[in-house]
Amino acid sequence: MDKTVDSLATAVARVEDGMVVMIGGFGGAGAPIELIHALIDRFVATGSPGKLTVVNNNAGNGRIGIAAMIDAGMVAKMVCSFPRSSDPRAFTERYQAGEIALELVPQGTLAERIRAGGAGIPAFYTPSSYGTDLAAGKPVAEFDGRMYVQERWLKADVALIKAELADRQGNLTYRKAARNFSPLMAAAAGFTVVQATRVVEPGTIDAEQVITPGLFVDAIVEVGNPQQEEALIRAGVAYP
Amino acid sequence: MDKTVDSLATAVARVEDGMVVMIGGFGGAGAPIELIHALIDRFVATGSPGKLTVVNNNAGNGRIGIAAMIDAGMVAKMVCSFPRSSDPRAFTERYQAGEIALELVPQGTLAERIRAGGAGIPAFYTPSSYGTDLAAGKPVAEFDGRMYVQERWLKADVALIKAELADRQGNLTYRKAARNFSPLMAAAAGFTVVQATRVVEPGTIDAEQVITPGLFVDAIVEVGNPQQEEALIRAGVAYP
Amino acid sequence: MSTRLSNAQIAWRAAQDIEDGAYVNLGIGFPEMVARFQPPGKQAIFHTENGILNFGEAPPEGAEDWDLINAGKRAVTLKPGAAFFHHADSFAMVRGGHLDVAILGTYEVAENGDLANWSTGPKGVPAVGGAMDLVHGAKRVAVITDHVTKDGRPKLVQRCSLPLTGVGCVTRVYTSLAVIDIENQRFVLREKLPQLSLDELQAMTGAELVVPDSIGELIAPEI
Amino acid sequence: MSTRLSNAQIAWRAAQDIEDGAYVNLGIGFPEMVARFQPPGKQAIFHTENGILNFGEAPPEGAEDWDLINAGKRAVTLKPGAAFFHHADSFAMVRGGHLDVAILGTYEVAENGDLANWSTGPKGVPAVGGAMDLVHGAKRVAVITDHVTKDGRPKLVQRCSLPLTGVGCVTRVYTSLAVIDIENQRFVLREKLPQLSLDELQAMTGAELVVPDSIGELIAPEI
Repeated sequence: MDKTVDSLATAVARVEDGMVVMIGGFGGAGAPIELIHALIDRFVATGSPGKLTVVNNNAGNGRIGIAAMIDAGMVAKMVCSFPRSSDPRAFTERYQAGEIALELVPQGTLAERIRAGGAGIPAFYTPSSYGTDLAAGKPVAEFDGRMYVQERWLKADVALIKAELADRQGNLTYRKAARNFSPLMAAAAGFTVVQATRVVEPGTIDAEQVITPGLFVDAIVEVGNPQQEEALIRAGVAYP
Repeated sequence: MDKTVDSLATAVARVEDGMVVMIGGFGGAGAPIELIHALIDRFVATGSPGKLTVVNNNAGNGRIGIAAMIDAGMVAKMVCSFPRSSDPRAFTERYQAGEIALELVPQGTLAERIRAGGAGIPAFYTPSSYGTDLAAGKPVAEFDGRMYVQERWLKADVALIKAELADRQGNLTYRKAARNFSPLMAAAAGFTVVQATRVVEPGTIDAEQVITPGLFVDAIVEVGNPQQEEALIRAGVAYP
Repeated sequence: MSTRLSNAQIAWRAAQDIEDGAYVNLGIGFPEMVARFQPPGKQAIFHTENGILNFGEAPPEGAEDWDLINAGKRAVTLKPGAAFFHHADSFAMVRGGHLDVAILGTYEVAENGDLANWSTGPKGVPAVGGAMDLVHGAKRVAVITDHVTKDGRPKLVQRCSLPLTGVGCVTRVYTSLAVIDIENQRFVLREKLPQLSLDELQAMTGAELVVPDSIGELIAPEI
Repeated sequence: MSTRLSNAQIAWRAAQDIEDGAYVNLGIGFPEMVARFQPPGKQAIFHTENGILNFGEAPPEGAEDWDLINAGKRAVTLKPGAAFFHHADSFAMVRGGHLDVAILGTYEVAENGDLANWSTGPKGVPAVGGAMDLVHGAKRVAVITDHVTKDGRPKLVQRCSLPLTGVGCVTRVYTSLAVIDIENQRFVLREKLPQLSLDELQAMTGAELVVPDSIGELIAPEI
């Protein structure tokens, strides 16, 4: 079994119009820039995949990555906790023009909803957001004298994530805080695409040190010297 | 900050009559035999701690570990998924005599309830046990056309677990399949006690390879050459 | 030719349907035997509830590491690409539908897909383990079983009489006499022993068999 | 002597209450300053939502590793004993009550413990981040803030007028003028600037201050 593919274009080929796409990363750490840009390349060339729902903690920054997807007009909706990081111009413009929808989710609830999606838990209760506008319309319940909000799982058609090492079976490690949402998204998506800085043979990663086991991974492409979102933003890079 | 203590007796001193105690391990892998036996020593000497509720996947085997706790008369109730492993005599006798209570929980639900206890999730829905006797009396709900059972979190006063490495701040690694329930129990207990095969200085365990972060750990005792439950059972050892 | 398949032959037949690269959980006991019969070139990856993916055969006696065991508490080994994880992550894999196949033993299986494999009734100490999770844990939940009990009563029934493990969860049954799918709450015959007549098979089955125009011959090698 | 504490002095005061070995989350922005004022011998361990425990100061400019950042997306460093984990584990720490202290900034805080610190109203793009989780995430949830807004209106109020972050969650408020506990849905004065009269303080506070027999003097070093 070898889950590696030989091009970024092949890796992202499963993303189609209207899909829900989870994209790993928090700030620049873990953003799979090359996978995102491969998706933009296809959209620019063919007009597809468009009308995407994108799940990420933020809503794009600068003129690369998710911001560039938004600028390209591929994104119909963002599901995120903080669409107002540094230079969120791309999202802000579209949002204020009514051209993009927003589902705002508290960060811990977003993480837990994605975790629940991967774990087969259709709903759970959390204290987060109880009594606030973000709980409006959601069922609430009392447990042990305290009030909680019922939240639903969140799943995706495809996840795009960035790993440090990947073996050919899909076992993954991450680099420092680039881990963030990616192990959760890998489990919550029907098809998980990984860009890995290095692809290794099975057995290279110690079984104790695997963070994402291979059964959550469907396609791997090696991107040997990946771009770092934060560095690109600071350099003022725009894509395409 | 140094969470190490210098004796097994000190490590288990927080366990009191009537408490809920989670004990790590699945089969012999991960069973904190020395911590359990230290608890038995205190009970034999002082008559306390008794009337305990013990949470573990099984209900003790042979004449050591949890089985020896049951034989000593310290356990009022077991919460477990499989109280019928090899040589479950201790539990079976007490159970059939009506001297010990049993809360039988499907294994995945047990794991998820403990995980929920540590994660501040008071209740969640699972498909497991829907339509069976083990769902009797529990709320059910339909999500996306499928029926689910509502399950509650499970917490403990104290957790007793076995780690491979522990640094003085409580960061832990485990050995192979000895990991099992222990990271979950460490998070779900008010006070978590660890027996570690080796105590090391903070910084020795790579931040990428910490399985249980130190904030879940309260007391650590080094047990350099720990006994293996399965080996003890096969050797016919009885404790005390 | 025997009038029924041996356990090993039933396990062999079940193993033939496992795709290369499939993630598989084998129930404790008889189902563990399926791992021995993977066809050449079709390498499955085995999951065990207690937190290992991609484990292999038992080590030689005396070489056991009792921290490296499967859900049946038997010593195992690791294959290249193995991973350890904790119990909540392990059952996230199960409950989240990430396994391709779960193969379980059973006391009874009903034409509506209900499974009873954890309890033979109120006597004794009840024990469920991971059975109630596994039945909701795979894209395909298959059962391997003798077609009838030791005293000749059908194990394939209209409705289970024993306490249920799961509702409507089984998709395929491999027995000592036949391969049967469960579709639209009916037993649909796919293969049967060639020497067995349809009437004979129906007589040993506790619910009506739907028989399509074309059914296969269930032939297993001598093992 | 100034008539109010500077932000650094408010952060200093909040830092004095953090016990040695405490697990602490500091909100993005102003609260991050608290880390600079840990008293000697009282070493806290800092948690950041994006999956690090025991991170340290920012690296020198030019030495940043942008895979090693905090929730405010600022580059940080690791201390010995650090650990990485994913977002669900990180918020399990938060939601599960495993942090000893969370210190947050605010727009308004009410005498019933309600906090409003995420939205100034319907205009603009709403963004919440981890605020709604953190307010339920620690044994002690403290707020650091100027006592009044830039145009002189009280930030400590009877009931919040802005969208809530959390209900009844705040236990202590460190302001530029006072230290105030929230107990039984009332503001209870603990310390105030010595040069400030009770009447003056009450006039700048939007709800009644409960004044115990003994209150302390709020004195911070020049920073």
